[in-house]
Amino acid sequence: MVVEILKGCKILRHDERVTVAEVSPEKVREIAKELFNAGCYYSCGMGVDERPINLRFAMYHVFNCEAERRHVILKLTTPANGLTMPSITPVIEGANWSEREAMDMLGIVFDGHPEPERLILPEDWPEGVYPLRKDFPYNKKLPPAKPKGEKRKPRADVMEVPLGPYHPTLHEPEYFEIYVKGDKIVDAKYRGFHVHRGMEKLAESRMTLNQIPFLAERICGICGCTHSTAYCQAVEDAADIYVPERARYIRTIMLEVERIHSHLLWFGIACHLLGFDSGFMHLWRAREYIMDVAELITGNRKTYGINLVGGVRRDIPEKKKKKVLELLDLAEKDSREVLDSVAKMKELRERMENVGVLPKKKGRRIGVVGPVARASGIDTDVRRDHPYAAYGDLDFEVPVYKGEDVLSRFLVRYDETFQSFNMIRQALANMPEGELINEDYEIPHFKLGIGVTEAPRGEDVHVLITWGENKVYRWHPRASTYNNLPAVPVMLRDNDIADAPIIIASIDPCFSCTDHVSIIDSERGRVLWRGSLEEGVRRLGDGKA
Amino acid sequence: MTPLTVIVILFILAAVVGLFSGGKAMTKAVNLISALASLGICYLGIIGFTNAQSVKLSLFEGGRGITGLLGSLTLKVTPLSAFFLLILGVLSFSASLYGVSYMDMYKRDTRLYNVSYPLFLLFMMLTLLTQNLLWFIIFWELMTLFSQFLVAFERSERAVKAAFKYFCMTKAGADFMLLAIVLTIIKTAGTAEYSGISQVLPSYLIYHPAETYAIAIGMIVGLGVKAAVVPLHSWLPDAYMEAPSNVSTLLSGVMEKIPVYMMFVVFLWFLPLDRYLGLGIAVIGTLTLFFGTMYALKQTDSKRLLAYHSVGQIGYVILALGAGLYLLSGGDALLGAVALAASLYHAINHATFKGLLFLTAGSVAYRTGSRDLNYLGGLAKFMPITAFTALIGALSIAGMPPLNGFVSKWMIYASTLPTPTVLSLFGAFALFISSVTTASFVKYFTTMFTRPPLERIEVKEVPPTMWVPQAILAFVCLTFGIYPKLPLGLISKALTSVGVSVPALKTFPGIVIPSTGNIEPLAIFVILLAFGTAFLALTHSKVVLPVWTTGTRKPLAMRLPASSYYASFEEEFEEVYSLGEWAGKAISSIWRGTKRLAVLYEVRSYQADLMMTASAVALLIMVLILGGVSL
Amino acid sequence: MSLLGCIVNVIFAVIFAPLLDGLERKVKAKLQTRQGPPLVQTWLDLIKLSKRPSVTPSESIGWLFRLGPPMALASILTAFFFVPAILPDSMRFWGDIIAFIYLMTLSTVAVTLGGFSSGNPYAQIGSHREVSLFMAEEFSLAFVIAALAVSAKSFMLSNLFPLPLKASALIGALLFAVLAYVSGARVPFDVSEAEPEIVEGPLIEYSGRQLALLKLSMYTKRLLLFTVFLNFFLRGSPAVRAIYYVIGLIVLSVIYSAIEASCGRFRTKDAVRFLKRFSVLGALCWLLAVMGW
Amino acid sequence: MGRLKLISKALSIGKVTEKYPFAPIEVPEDYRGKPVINEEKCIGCGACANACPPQAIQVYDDLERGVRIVHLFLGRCIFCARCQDVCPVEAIKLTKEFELATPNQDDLHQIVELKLARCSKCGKPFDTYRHLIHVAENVPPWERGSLLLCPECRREKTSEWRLWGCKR
Repeated sequence: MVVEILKGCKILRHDERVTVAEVSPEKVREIAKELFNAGCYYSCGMGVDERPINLRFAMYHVFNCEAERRHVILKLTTPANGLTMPSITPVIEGANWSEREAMDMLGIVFDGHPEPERLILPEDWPEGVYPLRKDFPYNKKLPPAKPKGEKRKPRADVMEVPLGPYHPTLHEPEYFEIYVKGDKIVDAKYRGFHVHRGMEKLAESRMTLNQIPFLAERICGICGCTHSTAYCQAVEDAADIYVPERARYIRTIMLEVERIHSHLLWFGIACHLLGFDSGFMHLWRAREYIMDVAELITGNRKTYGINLVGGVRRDIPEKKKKKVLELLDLAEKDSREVLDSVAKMKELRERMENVGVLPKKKGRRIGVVGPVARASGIDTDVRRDHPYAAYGDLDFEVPVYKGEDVLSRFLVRYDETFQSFNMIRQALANMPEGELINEDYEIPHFKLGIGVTEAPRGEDVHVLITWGENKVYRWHPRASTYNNLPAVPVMLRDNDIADAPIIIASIDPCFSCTDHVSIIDSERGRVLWRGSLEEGVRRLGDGKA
Repeated sequence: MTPLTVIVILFILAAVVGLFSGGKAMTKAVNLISALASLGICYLGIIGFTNAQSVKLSLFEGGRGITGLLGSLTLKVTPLSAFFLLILGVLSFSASLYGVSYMDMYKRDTRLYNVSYPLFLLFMMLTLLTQNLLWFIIFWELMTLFSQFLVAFERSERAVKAAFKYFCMTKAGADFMLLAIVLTIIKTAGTAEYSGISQVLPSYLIYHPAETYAIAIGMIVGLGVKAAVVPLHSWLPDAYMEAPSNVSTLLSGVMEKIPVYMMFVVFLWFLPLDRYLGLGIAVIGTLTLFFGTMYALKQTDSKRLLAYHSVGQIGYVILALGAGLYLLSGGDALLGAVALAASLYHAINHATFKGLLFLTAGSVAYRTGSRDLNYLGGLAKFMPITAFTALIGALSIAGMPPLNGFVSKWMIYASTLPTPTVLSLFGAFALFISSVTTASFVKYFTTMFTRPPLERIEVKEVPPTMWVPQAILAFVCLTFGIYPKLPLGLISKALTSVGVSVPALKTFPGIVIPSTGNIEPLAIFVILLAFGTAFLALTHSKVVLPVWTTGTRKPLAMRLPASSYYASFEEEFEEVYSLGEWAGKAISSIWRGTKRLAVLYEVRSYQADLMMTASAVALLIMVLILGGVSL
Repeated sequence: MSLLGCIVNVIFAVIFAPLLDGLERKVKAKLQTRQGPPLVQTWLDLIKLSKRPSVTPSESIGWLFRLGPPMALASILTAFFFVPAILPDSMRFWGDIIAFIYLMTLSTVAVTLGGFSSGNPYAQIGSHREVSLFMAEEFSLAFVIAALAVSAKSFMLSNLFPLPLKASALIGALLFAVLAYVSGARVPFDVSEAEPEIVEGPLIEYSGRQLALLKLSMYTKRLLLFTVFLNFFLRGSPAVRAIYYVIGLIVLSVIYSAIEASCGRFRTKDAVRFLKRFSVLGALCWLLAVMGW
Repeated sequence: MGRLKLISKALSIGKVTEKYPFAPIEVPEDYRGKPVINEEKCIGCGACANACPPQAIQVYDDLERGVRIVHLFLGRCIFCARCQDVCPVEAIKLTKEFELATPNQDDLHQIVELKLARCSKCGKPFDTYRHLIHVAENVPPWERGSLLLCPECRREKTSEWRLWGCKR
């Protein structure tokens, strides 16, 4: 069916997993619309500076077609001198951020974009400087330009509450602007991307193929393994490299271990935000067992560093397997007890039920992924729809709830946690013998590859373009929170301000995952808030005085 | 040439000269003269307590015709009226002094004000001084007339409407009262003199409860409209909001007390003690304080908020009065006397702190030209004195020790709460409502003075002629709070004059009601002061930094709008408000009916004269009833 | 003489209240399978705070902002003069239960005014939440106080301590204990200082000694409420009384902190609704009292 | 109900707070801790430097002193153990030590100096002896002669051979 839709376009690649087609600017909108109507939601978009190859800029729109278990990538190109291409945001809401990102980073102009404002670059970034272009050196530093602040008339009957960037609820610097009337939130604004680390630029400019997994792992402190896996899968896809069975299984195990620890961590945070610190402590105690599992297998509690292109680096021998199983049993028993009694508590349920509602249709249009989508009744899970690693061989269910509220997000994660436990058991049980890594492969020149994993927060997509002598030409990781965040303002509306923290937390936001895709040196993003930084420092100073 | 004549002449003089020009200078002169005369009123009040007979003015001795029917006009100060004269004197002095600068606000011809203001004061005084029911009703109506001119002073449509509504309602109330008075005079064989009535009437009415209730109801309705008891209060918020602030001060501070004075006269002097009457009055009081204050919580206009609180506080006064009647008739002389004393005490306290608050609201309006609590903010930086006096006023109306509101409220609780009757339930409501008052005035104060403003407001402190009156009233609040002996002495004199023997409360240094309760405001004040200053000395802060708003520096409106204060509380107590709305709907439907009736009976009428038309009907009914009972 | 006793009581309260808080922290830690800080930790915190300078926000109303904490603590300690604590003697003829309630209110008002005058959005939200809660709480407290007053036929603390042995009085005392829990700003009723939502609400801008005073006022307030509740029952000779008093304090704080450790936070709306429903019990208790049981 | 369950659970579990740092803490067998270079084994081939993602290991020659410096800076290390994987002689290992906090930065540097061999022809230092020995073990004997030549000289030599038309 995708084939029908793409009829008349230049198909660059078509296999059982991915379809890449170059579409003409005139047709892109209706093709995108048809794809969306055919049940493919917008996954991510990557802008590329392809001037060294063909003197053009390209924009890759990645669609996820669960129905056909494939990713459809629409390639749009524009000559380097023209630099305009039609925006598909009018028809696909989810494309909003990706296009604005390409705007900031590469200077591509999308005509017809509803809100062509800066998304990623801070207010004080000079105009007309595009960091992801190939002619921009990665270590260049620029003096901050003068930010242009917007003027608007405040309303007398509405309170404007800033939430962040340094709010105890947000464990990473992000900025929400909440408009409160009475105790109700009437509107909310989001401004993110303060944690700029310029990883893409770094990877493209000075790292080699097998170093990048360790960088990708540091995209996120919680779900790093999925990112490195996704990266490796992308390379393997591009160069189509055979990955040994045992390696696939070990990857699966680590991914699920990571999922459990991430979910338990989230439950703890949720309890804390709802003022129930005992549950917080109990859950994190249960989580310790899982951290021990990770430490036992990979030699570290987090940043497992287990993935390489073509396989994994560490084996799980028999004696470890036994220990792992014991720890798993302990963790499952413990967390199940605690979670059950937490779920029974009345005031906690009341604070989650019918709070932060995200209607299914809206969610689909924004393109939310992972537990947020499943809690809104959208039946999507990369592990099932695009089987990777060893997920094809395991049997598991995908929990879907129709509540559309925080409680159902809670329940989705609850089910997933215990699914993961016995997925790990299955994987450990029927893990085939064999080598761990396949190291003889050729990296082709300038070839597109895509790797998708189901992070605890949803679908992670890594799109990359290889470049001979073990480098990557362009690497675009898209974290799941990047798709979920635009839904938060929708969820916040018409809720009690007391519920804002739990609603924001209910998508299990991972801001630095989202922001890594931005630019250059870490100071940049904070320039906007430098005043408060200095203030904080001053406070400290006085404290010492 | 008694002092009384001097005062009367002064007022009339002020009115007459005020007639000549509407310039600022003339207004100032009128206000100054009124202030002078007010000092005279204070003097009257003081000597009234010492030797009542000295102030006596008789006109029309043995006249013919109409004056013959009225009998001679005797103006005399009894201790009770002296007490209210004091309130009148102090408040009208502050208000007039305040008016000297305040009236500059109004750019238009102020002749209307120049004439009505002194006459309004004069007739309030005469209403308190007269000893004859018929003269009383005459002065009462004149007072209403001039006060409604003052309300209409701004001549804006809302002002005129408010004034007319006020006039119609009080007028209709007065009709009820007139009925009661007529009935009284019939029963007392033609004498309208207070002394005469008090000799004849009670002994007769004891055996005729029907007449008692008839008179009582007439009086309660008539006086109640003026005192704005729920549900007859609807005129008050509009009127108080529209009047100039110094006039609102007088309306809420004094004019609202005159019906209370009359209630004391009627129910303690003319009518026999009756527990159900007392109970009824207490119920009315409770309803008034509950609904008045609960509605005040929602207001976002400074003067409207204060107006609703006047309703609520009058509720306290009336509750105490009713409780006193109930207890006295129940034979509990001690608590009954305490309740009556509490009623008078709260009356004078309400006069002081509410007057003060209206003045501060006026000062803010004078400088910023706004009464909108959603808009205002951060004024304490620019108007520190006003802010401080407003804080004193707010704390004392909230009943915070050691300010005066605390003592009177405490006496009310003491007389109601521990009694094993339904009164204690009323007391509980009063206690709850006191907390609502606190909340409401936290809102009043913080929205105007502390919270950051919507946009920069740059103003100066008001001129001394405006803050001195505030300071005076604030001082009175504090004094009556920590030294209750002074007012209680006057009150006991006043009560003895209407035949209630006040048992000796131990009034210095504290108040002790044997086996019921005891407070020692002075001690509390001293300890608070000692600790407070000590701790204040401990804390110092040199470092000044911008507010920490979780790291952002965007210029947002980070201010709680007055409309969203206590939102969730109001949401949970929705029943109260929905009840109010329901009542409003019901009344308006009745009004439509009566309107039709009125048109039927050719009573060409304005929107707001529901009470008038209603009274036309009620008049009929009353006459029939009275006919029944008196024949 | 009895004034001296009062001063001893006040000093005892100021010294003991933070220790009690330390105990509560210990209990909570125990219920969260943690080690928990040492008993004197709260004291150490206060001492450390008192060494730090205070910061005044530039947008704030200086005098009012600075007035908040001292008044908050002063009014609580003043209330301590009326009620017998570790020593049985008190200046009970200086004030009665009503004065006591109003002094508590005064401290609440002082904190809220301080918060409002700080000019911080979170402080404003926290303060107005605190006042809303306080109103709802007063709605129940009024009935409870009425019940107690009727059953003792008096406000005087000398007649209320100890309570007459009536059903209404005892039930009233228990309801009072619940309200003491509420006004102690404990989870789930700590909506005004919810750290994850509105960063400590009214306290957000306070620092150094001012913060220390505020914290101390909260601890002493809790202790004061405990004391009043215990006084409803305490009898006997001073020595016995003192022992029972201290034991009672410890037991109460253990129970309260255990409850606190096993609850999630309410919304303001939920808390108000809870208290509104709770007032029905108060009314029933009052009914009992009027019927003379 | 759930509350009581949690309370009883907590009481039964007791406290889980670790005594650390007052008591040592247990880490598993192959924990990835501080990497240490074994100076005896290291041959200075520089494989680790190539593999190291954060470039915490750098290898460079100091020609006037005639030594090759293998410089490991822990401040950049991410403890991924890639160096351990790629090292041909297992000279660098990740230990179980993880307490790296230190008041002065010098503790975070480990520097290994290896003697450079001089070219037998031009006398320019070009490679470490150890590396040459390591290589010598894996090349056919007839190649060993040219091992002591620096790359330039070797290129010249091979060109000469070509010139003379010899096979070797």
